[in-house]
Parts: sequence; structure tokens; C-alpha cells
Amino acid sequence: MSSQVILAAEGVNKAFDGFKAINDLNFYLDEGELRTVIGPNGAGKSTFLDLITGRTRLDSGKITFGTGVGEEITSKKEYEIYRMGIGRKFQTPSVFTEHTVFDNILLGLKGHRGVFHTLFAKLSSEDSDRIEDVLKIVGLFGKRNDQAGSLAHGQKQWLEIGMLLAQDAKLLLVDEPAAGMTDEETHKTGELLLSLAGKHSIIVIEHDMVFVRQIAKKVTVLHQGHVLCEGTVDDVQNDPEVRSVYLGRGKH
Amino acid sequence: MIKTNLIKAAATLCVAAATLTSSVHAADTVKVGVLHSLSGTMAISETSLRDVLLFTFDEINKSGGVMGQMIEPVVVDGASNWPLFAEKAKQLLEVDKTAVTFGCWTSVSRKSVLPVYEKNNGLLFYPVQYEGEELSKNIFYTAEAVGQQATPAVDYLLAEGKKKFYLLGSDYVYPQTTNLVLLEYLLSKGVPIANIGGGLSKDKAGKVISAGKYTPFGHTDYQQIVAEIKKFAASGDACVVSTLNGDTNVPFFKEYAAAGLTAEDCPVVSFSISEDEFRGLPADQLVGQLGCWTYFQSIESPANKKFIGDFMSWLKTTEVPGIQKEGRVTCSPMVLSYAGVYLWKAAVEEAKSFDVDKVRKVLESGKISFDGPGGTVTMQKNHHLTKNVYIGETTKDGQFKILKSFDNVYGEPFLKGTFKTSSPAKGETTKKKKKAA
Amino acid sequence: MRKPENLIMMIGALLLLVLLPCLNAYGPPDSALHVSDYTINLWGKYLCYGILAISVNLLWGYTGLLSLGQCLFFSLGGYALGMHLMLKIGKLGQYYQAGNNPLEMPDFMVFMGFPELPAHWVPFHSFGFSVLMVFVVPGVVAFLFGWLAFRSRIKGVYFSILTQALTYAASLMFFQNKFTFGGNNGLTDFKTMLGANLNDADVRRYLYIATVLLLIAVVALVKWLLGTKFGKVQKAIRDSENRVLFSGYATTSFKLFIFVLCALIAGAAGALYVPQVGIINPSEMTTDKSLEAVVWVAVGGRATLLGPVYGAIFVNALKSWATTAYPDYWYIILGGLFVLAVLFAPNGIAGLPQQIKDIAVGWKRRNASSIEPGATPA
Amino acid sequence: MRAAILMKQFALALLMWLGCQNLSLAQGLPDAAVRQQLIEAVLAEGEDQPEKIEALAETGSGMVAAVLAQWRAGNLLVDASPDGAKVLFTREGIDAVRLDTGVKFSPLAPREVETTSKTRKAIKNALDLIAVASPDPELRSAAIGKLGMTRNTDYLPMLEARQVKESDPGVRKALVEAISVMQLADEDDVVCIAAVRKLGEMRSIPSLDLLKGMITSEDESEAAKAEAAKSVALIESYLKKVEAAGTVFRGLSAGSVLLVVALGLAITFGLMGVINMAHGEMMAVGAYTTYMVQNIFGGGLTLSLFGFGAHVPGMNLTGAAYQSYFIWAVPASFLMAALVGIALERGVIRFLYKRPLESLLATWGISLILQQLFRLVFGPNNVQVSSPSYLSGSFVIHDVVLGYNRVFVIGFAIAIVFVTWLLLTKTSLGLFIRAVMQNRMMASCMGVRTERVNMLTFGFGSGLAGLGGAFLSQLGNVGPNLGQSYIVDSFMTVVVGGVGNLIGTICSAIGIGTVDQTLQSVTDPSMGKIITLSTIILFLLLRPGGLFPTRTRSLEG
Repeated sequence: MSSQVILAAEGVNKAFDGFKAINDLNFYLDEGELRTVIGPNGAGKSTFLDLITGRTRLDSGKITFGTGVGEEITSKKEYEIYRMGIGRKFQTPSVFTEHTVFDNILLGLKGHRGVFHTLFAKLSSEDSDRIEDVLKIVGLFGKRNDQAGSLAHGQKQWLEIGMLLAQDAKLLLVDEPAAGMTDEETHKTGELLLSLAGKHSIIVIEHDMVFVRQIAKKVTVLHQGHVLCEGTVDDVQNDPEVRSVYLGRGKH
Repeated sequence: MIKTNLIKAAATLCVAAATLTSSVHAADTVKVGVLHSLSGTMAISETSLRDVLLFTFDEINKSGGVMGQMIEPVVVDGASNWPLFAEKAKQLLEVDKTAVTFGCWTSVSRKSVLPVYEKNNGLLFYPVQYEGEELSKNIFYTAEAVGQQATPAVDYLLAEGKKKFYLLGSDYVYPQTTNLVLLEYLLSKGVPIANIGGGLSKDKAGKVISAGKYTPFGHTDYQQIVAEIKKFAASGDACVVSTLNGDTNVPFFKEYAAAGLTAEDCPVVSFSISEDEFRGLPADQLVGQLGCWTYFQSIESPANKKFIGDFMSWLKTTEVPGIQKEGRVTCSPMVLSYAGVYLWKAAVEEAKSFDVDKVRKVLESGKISFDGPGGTVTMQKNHHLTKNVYIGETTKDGQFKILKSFDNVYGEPFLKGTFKTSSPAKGETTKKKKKAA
Repeated sequence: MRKPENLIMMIGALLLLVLLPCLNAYGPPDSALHVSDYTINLWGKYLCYGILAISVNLLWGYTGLLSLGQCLFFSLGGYALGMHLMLKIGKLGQYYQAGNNPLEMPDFMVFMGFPELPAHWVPFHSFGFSVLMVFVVPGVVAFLFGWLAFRSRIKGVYFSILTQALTYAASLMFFQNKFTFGGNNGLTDFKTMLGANLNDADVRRYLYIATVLLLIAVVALVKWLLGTKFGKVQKAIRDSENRVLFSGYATTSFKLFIFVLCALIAGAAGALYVPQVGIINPSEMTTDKSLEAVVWVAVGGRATLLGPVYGAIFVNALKSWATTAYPDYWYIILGGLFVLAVLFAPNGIAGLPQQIKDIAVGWKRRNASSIEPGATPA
Repeated sequence: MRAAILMKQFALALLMWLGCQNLSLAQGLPDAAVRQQLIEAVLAEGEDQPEKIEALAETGSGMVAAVLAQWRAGNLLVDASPDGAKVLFTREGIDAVRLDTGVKFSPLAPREVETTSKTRKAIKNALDLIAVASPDPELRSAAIGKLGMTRNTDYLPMLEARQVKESDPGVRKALVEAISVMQLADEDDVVCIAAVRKLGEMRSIPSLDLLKGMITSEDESEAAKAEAAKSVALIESYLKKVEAAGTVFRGLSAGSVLLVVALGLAITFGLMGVINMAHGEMMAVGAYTTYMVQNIFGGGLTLSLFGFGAHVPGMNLTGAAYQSYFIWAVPASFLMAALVGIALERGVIRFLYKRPLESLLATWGISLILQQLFRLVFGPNNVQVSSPSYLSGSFVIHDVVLGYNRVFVIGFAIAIVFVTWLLLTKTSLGLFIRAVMQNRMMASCMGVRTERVNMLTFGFGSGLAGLGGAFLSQLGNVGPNLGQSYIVDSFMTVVVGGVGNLIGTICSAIGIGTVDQTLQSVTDPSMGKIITLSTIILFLLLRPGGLFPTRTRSLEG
């Protein structure tokens, strides 16, 4: 147990109507690490993210966040968890389609989020600069005044990642960023994620093994809500158990 | 279909506009307002009144009009919406400048237009039984007051030997007020309070503020209440006094009949079921139940025969759109609307003017009366009518057979508090007997 | 798009605030320029509905919360002021004049047999207190209901169904005589407000002007609100509440704030409505009335600043006309209008110019596939 | 109608009995004096007519009973003979039989002999007196009970004489009750107290008022008062049990009504997610279809379609054939409502599957249009739908009244739930429905024609609403506003049960029905309704998923 662990899930269980989606899951993530999680459909990957972000409440076990002792997050509300520095990109791109790209980033921007604060908040030049920086990172600066709904699928994914960056999240949870992207877009996304690792801790959930190869240093395989094995891509791919439950059935 | 409707609507607009311009030229007409709900929930009752009013105007126009002027009706729809009633009343008085209005059914619609008539010094004739407790100088109430329905009905039931009275009504002002008057009246007739069913609620000081059982509008489940009545009536000589409003009568009577209660064991006297409402009720389940109005279609008089005949043939020939021609009947609110028009006509001709103040003065003289289908009605100084009251029992064909009539009953809007409780008659429950030594 | 809207607003405001009342007060009675008291009164009513529609739109159009209970708040505001007006009838009441009402209670209390003025009525003798209650009562009800509802994550149609049930329950309650608000007859026959005779043409004109001022204030408030970051969050909640939640905003507080604000706006509209219409009763808080207010918004154009006002005026003017000219078809017209608006004109009257433009553009690109009904983004 | 059935049974029983005694009218054994007395009583117009009628009972003649029963049923007619005299006669099938001579003849201008409630009361008393000797034990008990409640001690010797030879236990009970009631007024305190005790032991509900009166009466001895108090306590505790049982039954029946009206909604809203505000109008379609079928079986009806009258001819059926109309009306209602539902789905709803809030609004618009169409076509008034004889009347078990219609609606609710369950689980359509509802995309990829399934599902839901309407026509109004009275309740039922869960809908319907009926019996109906509704709102605010929340990941988003 390294003192650099930023996210620790211990003995986590979650069942839906008797179906054990997460089964005695133990998972540790180091600060600044980029971890890829793979697993067949129904392995509990998205549920795991739901548990971390407070979208679903776990049945038992605990999840702590933060270096050092770590703060328990199991009973916190979504926005409280978010404010601790955990940001999430959803599987299907979820941006504010009726807002401009700029406003999307603005809404994600780190800062006070109370009702009355938002009523009287003024956009400072610092904020503007920060937003523009983020837009440049995700490559959407040229589209800053467009409606987010008019963006291409890949661009929406980047915008969503941009929103997480604007928030200055310590931990980024990225659910299938490459889904529906062209090869070129996928590659660009991979580079973006790699460039973010180190400054941020990142968990990526992915199916696309080409993409996984591109980004992954350490891979965790989930199966039936449980960690099947952890290691490098090659380690994992050579693991007979993994082959039988996952790769053996053909990917995706 | 929607399209054709819109075209139709547009076409009517044109026609309406055309009539409007043509009416400007006709100087020898007098505008008369008709203010009833022709759409929405109250249309069920009020459209009949619009029909009878239009018939009356035609009849008067055919015989030369009012003081030689033809009546030009301005029909507006209150759409069962009370603020809209006020708006339409303003339109009639301020824009169309009608000489008189015939209209309203519910008390709340009347309450809604009352300030409008008072402000503009207009004239409104109101034809539907109501709770009283109101007297505006601008409204003439041809309607039955509580003393022209509820108390005669109770007199009849007492004479029939009924000893227990179950009060049942819809939860609004008219039934509540009527039942409070009835409670006082029954107590004044020596009926012990234990024999009045439906429940009493009292305020902190112990004063009765509500008597009887009440159900909300549109109530559909009368099982519990009928079970209670069955229990109440088990010892015999009981009856039900019902002020349920139109829609809720069907579920009530269906339940009543299903529970095996009959008019012979425990009759129901209803104040809101006229021949018109009867059309929607299961007649075979109502046979023998009682009604009390100041007019029944079954009245055997030449005036009534003529009225019914003329109205029915008018219905067949009229070209006014939206008038139902089949299966029509006449009923008390219709005849009171009809009588209202003639009373107004008589007053105008007596005053020789359409001026509201002059007409009112004549009407208040107590000399204006009209021999109508329901007998002679006379306008009193207090804006209500003296008229005959009839008790009838329902028959299979949706009519009432008249059992008793009370002639020339005075219309008094302020009845509450006028009856004094008398001590219950003794020896009713157990017969006197000698004690065995 | 911005510029013409501002211009329309300026012109509209001038027209309503200055021209109409001036023509009413100074127009020669028989000329075409004269605006009758009836018209002023009618427009006062329409504009109150317009304000109500804005509150519906702020919730539905901008936040995605379809409340079918807006008329409840409208009525509560109306009742609060109505109670004051009832007490001000005082010696003009028929029972007082007949000598049966020494306590100067509202007439309905006398004939319903109330021994004395109920305690909760007493403070309404004060105009200030009543005006306070116009805001406090709807605000508190909205706060309690909203707090419970949003806390439990009730949204979408569930929110609509629950607000519908809430109004229904409230109207049943107000229907009861023992609830002390006049039963189904409600409160009516008001005489004076602040000493002025409510039937007076001048007073009606002032009430009308007050309504226009409130309308302008509300429009300005909404316009300002939409420009703030709050407005952006609000619209974001409509489009993707989850994303907002996972962006660290406590959406519950935002929704609660907007729900209460809309209740306050509706309450204020109701309070101005009552003295102009002269009656408030429980049928004003039925579900149908709330749904009708939603029709105004749908027809006028949801998520547009002025659309709800256009809609309220248009539908009510249509109602005033149709119930005279073609009463039998009024409900069919209203229902049909609604279906058509939902299916073919999701942006309503306010969106029509843009929609026509789009269709014209689409016409030019004839090879492009035809526009599917209702395909415009919701 | 219970009274009508009783009357028919009564007449029938009498005729049978008369047949045995060879006294049938058709055979016309002349009994001139009795006939004359009868005619006098019928034609009497003064105040003494009731007395004359009751005196007829003393003749003990079976013919009198038969004629009186005919009179009461409206089958005694009068004809003016050419010489101006009134000729009374009864109908025997198609024949007219003169009352004075007992021979057949052809009347010229027949007219019903009128009755007032007073005469009918007298007829009934006379019949009751005669019926004490009736062969049908049920009629005997009823008649005896009524004589008892007249408290006219003149009947006492006759009843006591009857008690000696009576063997039927039910009738014996009625006799004891009637005699005891009469004995309450006995001069001898011992007899009186015994009677009081007897009534208490019998848990006699009708005598409750009398016994209560005794407790406060000044004319009773202390012993009698004490005994009366004891009996009153006994009867009242029994009454409480009867009421509790009644409330349970009524709750069950009210719940079944809710279930019948909400089940269709549970399909369209629960499974498809379509908020159909016109659901109530679908019920009205069913109810109006029932009305049309009834009139087609009867005398036909005239519909007005936009100012044009359209006459639908009737089959002029009577009797059992006419009564069977309801059996045909049920499937017709289902089909008609299903057709309207399918039209609605094709015309409007299919464009709005992704916009549930807007489907709510559009269907509300539709509901307004439909309501007004009902007004235009069938008139603004409610229309008459009569209850067939097999749906009117009631069972009485230990003083708890179980109406046929109520029992039927419970049975019906069970039946349609069963059919729905079968359809959803055992047919391929059901499989498709469940597939489409769970994952539209996937189902469509797998070759399910989702459009068609949507259409059929919505049609089925609407058809169920139509069935509900057919049944409501037996319980309440059939009119343009019919749907409005049920729409909030049915939505509440579905939401409380948990959307998408049929078992939940069933539980919530029964639960709400029972709570509502219980509250109605403790407070009044208005308050009951308000409390029920507020409780539901609060429940849903605290537990938005309802009784059986659907816990799937897709719905938690």
C-alpha cells in the first residue's frame, strides 16, 4: 500500500435485484497514474464508476479518495464528490447541446457553485484565459462560439474531457472515450489522455484493444464485478484466465 | 377534421360579423343578453336554458316584440369558467349594452357577475334554485328559494309519516345552506336531532355549523354512504333528502338500488334532478323517488300543453346551430327562464321604457305577474317570485307524477334562523303503558 | 435576433404602458381612438395570464420542469389579497346593512354560521401583511413541496403528475366550506382597495398599469436571470441534469430556487388578477387551468422570452371570441391548437418566423429530405 | 333492480300457489263479492282508499293478492266502456281479463290505473299481510319483518299463530324478531324485558333505534332500561363487525374499480412510458359504446353528427335477449376503444415517443377534443345506461350487503388482470412487447417490428380502458365528463404501484381503495379523499419509486 494511493476501493459490493454487479471489489489507484479498466459486457465497469461518483450507492465496503488517509466518499452526494476533485466523462457524450462550447467549459470551470453565487458571478479575465487554455488543449478553440450540439461526435468527447480539465479534477474517470471515433480521432484522444497523466490521476474504461495498447501502462481486468487480474497489457493478454473469460470470446 | 372545423369557425365569424353590421341598421330592436355555459362541465345543464330563451324571444317577436321592438339576442358562452362569466357580463353591459340579461346557473357564476351588474346598473334574471342569502338590486331571482323546495318537500314527507331524515348533498354552498335551514326546520317540527342522519359538525361553542353528509364534486363511489343509509333506514319510516348535484346522482342511485333500498322503504327526495337531468339517469332505478319543483312537465294545464307543444315544434324547425333536437323535455329552470322573459316584457311595457331603474321600479311594485306553464308567478318586492310548488314522484318514462301541490308559496331568500326549535313530540318511540304492579 | 426582440419589447411596453391607458383616459368616447374600460379590464386580465405564463415557461421552457400546479400558486396569491379585500367590504356587506353582522365579517361567514372571524383571517386586515402573504404563502408551499420532490429526484413526467395531484388536493380542500375560504363560491364582490373604489374606471386603469409594470419587471427579471451563470446552469439542467450534477452543482438547490421564484411570480400575478376580475374560487386552481397555462406557453413559444405573453394573449383573445361566436367548437379549437402546436410548431408563435425561414431554406434545397414533423430539437 | 325482481318472484310465487289451489284467474272461479270489493278499493278516490285496500287482505283470497301484485307492477288497467263505466282488467299475456267477470275481452282505450305512494304503501301492506302465508320462505321473512316494524299490535295474534306452524328456521327468526318488537310495547314488564333480551340475543339491527329510545324513555321501568342498555351494547358491537366487514368488501370493490380503470394506463404509461391524458376519454369511448349497443338491442338511437342527425335502427329486443346486450357490449367496448387508441397512436403519439412531456400535452389536447365530440354527438347530457337484471340486486350475508355489480367488478378485475398476464407472458406479442419496452433499439435490430408492437400495445392499453368504461357504465355516469373523474386517480394508482410493474398496480389499487373506504367511514367523503390524496403525494415524495420501484440501471439515470 503505497502512500501515494489516491483512490482505494475495499470490499465493495453492489447488487441490483439480486444480480451482483460488483462483487468484493478491491481496487487501488496511485496518484498521477493512468489506469485502464477492461472487461466483458456486464463486468461492472460502468457500475464501478457509478459507485465512485455517487450515482449509485454501494451495499457494503468503502471507497476512499485522497492521498494520505483518504476521505471516505461512500455517503456523499454527487456534487460533493465532484467538488472533492473527481470528474467523470460519460460513455455517451454528455455535453450541454444548447450552450456554446465556451459556456460548456465555463460551467465546468472550477469555482464556487452555490445558487446565489451563480446569480451574481462575473466572468473574470482570469477565467476567460483559463477557458481558452482548456479549449486549446482539447483542440476546440476555433469552435468556441458554436453550439455544442453542432459538434461532431469525437469533438463532443473532447469537449467533455475539457470540462473535466476546467474543473481541475484530481481524478478523471473516462468511460469509453474512443467509442464511435474514427481511428485518427481515437489516436488523438489517446495522446490527449497520455499528456494529462501525471498531472491528473485517470481511470479509462475501454473496449478497443488498439486504443488500450496505445495508452495503457497498467490494465485491470474486471469480471463479474471482481478484479480478475492486473498488469501490463501483455501480462493481461497472456493470462489464461483472462483469455478464457474475455479475449477467448472475441473482443467487443 | 380539425381543418374543416377551422373553416367552419372562420365562416361563422364572417356570418357573425355580417349579422353585427346588419343589426346596426335595424333601429327597432332591443338587445337582450343570454349568458350561459355552452361548453365545459356546466354545458350539460345550461344549454337547455339557452334553447328555451331563444324560443321565447322568437315567440315574443312573432307576436310583435316588446313595445314594438324586436328582441335581438346576444348569446355568449361562460364556458363553465367563472371569471369568464364576469368578462362576458362586462361585454354584454359595456360593449353590447343589452337591456337585460337572462343567465347563470351555478351560484358561483352569479356571484361572479353580481359586481358587474351592480357597477353598470344592469338587469339580470336568474332562473335556478339556489341557497338564498343574497339580494342584489340588479338581480331578479325567478329561481326557487329554499322555502319553495326544501321546506315544502319536508312538509310532505312529514305528512307521509316519515320520522327519520338523512341529509345528503354535494360539498358546496347550496347544499350546506339548504341543509342548515332544513335542520332548523325539522327541529322546529319536533323531529328529534337523533333522527336526523348524515352527521352534524359543531364549532367550539357547540353551535351546529354543518348538517348532513357531503361528497365532493364528481364523487363516484357511494358504497359507504348507501351502507350508512341502509343502517339508518333499518328501523323504518326513514327518508333521504338529497341535494347532490347532477353528475353524482347516477352513481348514488345505482348504488342505492343495488343495496336493495326502494322508494317504498326509504324514498329519496332530490332538489337537483329535474326532467332535464333525468335524461341521463337510469329511470327504472329511480321509479317512485321524489322531486320538488315549481314546475313539472306533467302539469295538466292548457298553458303548459301549449308551451310544450310550441317549444317542441320550435326545436324541430330552428336553424340555430348546436341545438339538440331529439329527446327533449321541459323542466323548472327552463320554465322559470321563460317566465323571467315575460315578466321583464310585462314590466317594460308597464314602465313604457327599457330603462333599468324604471323597469326595476315596476317589477318591485309586486303587481307584475305572469300566467305561465307552472301556474301564475308574481314578482315580489324582494326580487323573488311567489309561485306554486309541486311534489312529484318519478315515473319510468322520465317524468314526474304530481302528488301534491302548494299554491302561491312566497319566495323568501333569508330563511336561515327563522325557525325555532320545538321540543320533540313525546311518546313517539315507545308507547305509553301501564306498569305492572 | 437579439436586436429586434429588444425593439419589440420597447415598443410593446410603450404601447401597453402609455398608449392604451392614455387612450382610455383621454380618448374621445365615440372615436375609433377610444379604448373602452372593458378593453382595459380585459387586457389587464390577459396580461396577468401572461405573467403566469412566464412563470410556467421559466420552469418548463428553461428548466425542463413541467409544473401542472402553477395555478395553485396563482390562486394562493389571489386568495391572499382576496382575503384582505373581503375584510375591506366591512360595512358595505349585505348582512351588516341588514344589521345581522356586527362583527363586519365577510358575508359568506355569516350565512355559513361562523361565530367570529377565524384567527388566521385577522391579520389580513392589514394591506401590508396581505401583500406579504401574497408572496409568503405560495413561496412556502412551493419550498416545502419542491424540497421534498427535488430531494427525491422527482423529475420529468413524475413531477408533472405530482404537481397535478397537489393542485387537485388543494382545490378539493378549498372547495370545503369549513376550510373558511368561502367554499366553491370563493371570495367575491370586492368593493374597495386602499380606500379606492374597485369599480371606478380610474382605479381599474391604475390596476391595469400596475399589471403592465409587473409584467415589465418580470420580463426584465427573466431576461437578466437568463444572462447570468445561473441561467446557464438552469438551461443545462434542462438539457442534461446528470451532467450538471456531475459538474458539481447541487441541482436540487437550483431547481428549488427557480421553483420558488416561479411560485412568487405566479402569486403576484394572481394578486393583481383578483381585484381586476372580481372573484377568486377553487376552480381557478384545478389541473385544467394549469394545463391551459401550459397551452399558452406551448402556443406562444416555449423557451422564448416573450412567447408566453403572446400565447396568453392570443389564446385568451381567441377564447373571448370563440366562446361568443362558436361556443360548441371552442374546446375543439383549443385542443386542436394544442396538438398542432406540439406536433408542428414546437417553438410556437415566437418561433414561427424562424420556422418559416427554415422551411423556406429547406424548400430551396428540394433534394434534401423532407422535414419530419416535430423534428426540431426539443 | 331488487324491487322489480322481488316483485316478479312474488307474483310468480303467488301464481304458482294459486295454481295449486285451483284458484287461477284464467279459470275464473267467480267470487262476486270479493271481486266487487276489489273493484271498489281500486276505484276509490277518497282518503279511505288505503284502508279499503288493506281490508282486502282480510278476505284471504288468493285472487286479491294476484291482482294487487299486478296493480303494483303497473299491469292493472282501466278501460272506458261505451256506456261510460270504468272497466278494470288485467293482462294475462296478450289477453285482457275483466276484473268483474273474469272473462276475456278487447279493451278500447286502455290506461294504467294510477297509483300514488300512499296507495302503493297500502298495497304493499296488504300484500305483506297476505305474503305471511306465502310458500316462499324469503318472501315470508320479508313480509313478517315489515309487519313487525309497523309495531301494530293488531297483527300480533296472527303472527303468533303463524309461529306455531312455521318450520323454516329463517322465517322463525323473522317471526321471533317481529313478535319481540311488538312485545316491547307490552304492558307486562316481564314480557317486555324478555323481548328486549331476545332482540339483543338476535343482534336485531332494525330494533336498535327502539331499544335506544327505551333507555331514555320515562315510561320504562329501571329493569327494562338496564336490559335495553345491555341489548343495545350487544347489537352495536355486532354492528361494528358488520361495518368492518362491509368496509373491507367495499374497499376491495373500490380497489377493483381503480384497478379496472388503471390497468390500461399501467400498460400505456407503465410499459410504454406514454403519458396519455386522454386515457379517461378512452374509458368514455367504452362507456358510450355500451350505450350504443344497449340502444341497438333496444329501440335504436339518433346521433347528431355536426348538425346532421343519423338514425341507428334498433333490434327492438326485449326480455333476456335485451338483457344480454351487456355481454356483447363488453367486447365491443374493447374493440372500439382499441381502434380509437390505435388511431391516436398513429396520428399523434408515435411522433412523441422521445418527448414524454409533450405527449402529455398533446394527449390533453386530444382529450379536450374528444370530450367536445362526445357532447356534439351524444348531446351534453349524460346518457342512460340501464343495468341488466343480473347486475342489479345483492346478496346479503350476515347483514353485509354485497351488490351483484360490486361482486362482478371484483371478478372482472381478476379476469382482466389474468388475461393481461397471459397476454404479456404467454404470447409472442407479449414477448415482443416486453422486448420493445426493455430495449427498443435492440428489439428493432432483432427484427421485431417496433412500430407495429407500439401500435398494438397502445391499442391493447386503450382497449382495457374501454373495458373499464363499459363497467363504469354500470356504476356511474356515462357522459362527456366521465373520463375526467378518474384520470387523476388512475395516474396515482399506477405511480404508487411503481411504474412498469403490474403487480404494483394491483397492490396499490386495492390499497388505495381500502384506505379510501376506511377513511370515508371514519371521516366524511370529502375529507377522506383529501387525506388519501395527500398521503399518496407524501408517500411519493418520500418514495418516488412507488411500492415496487423498478431497479434497473437504465432507469436510475
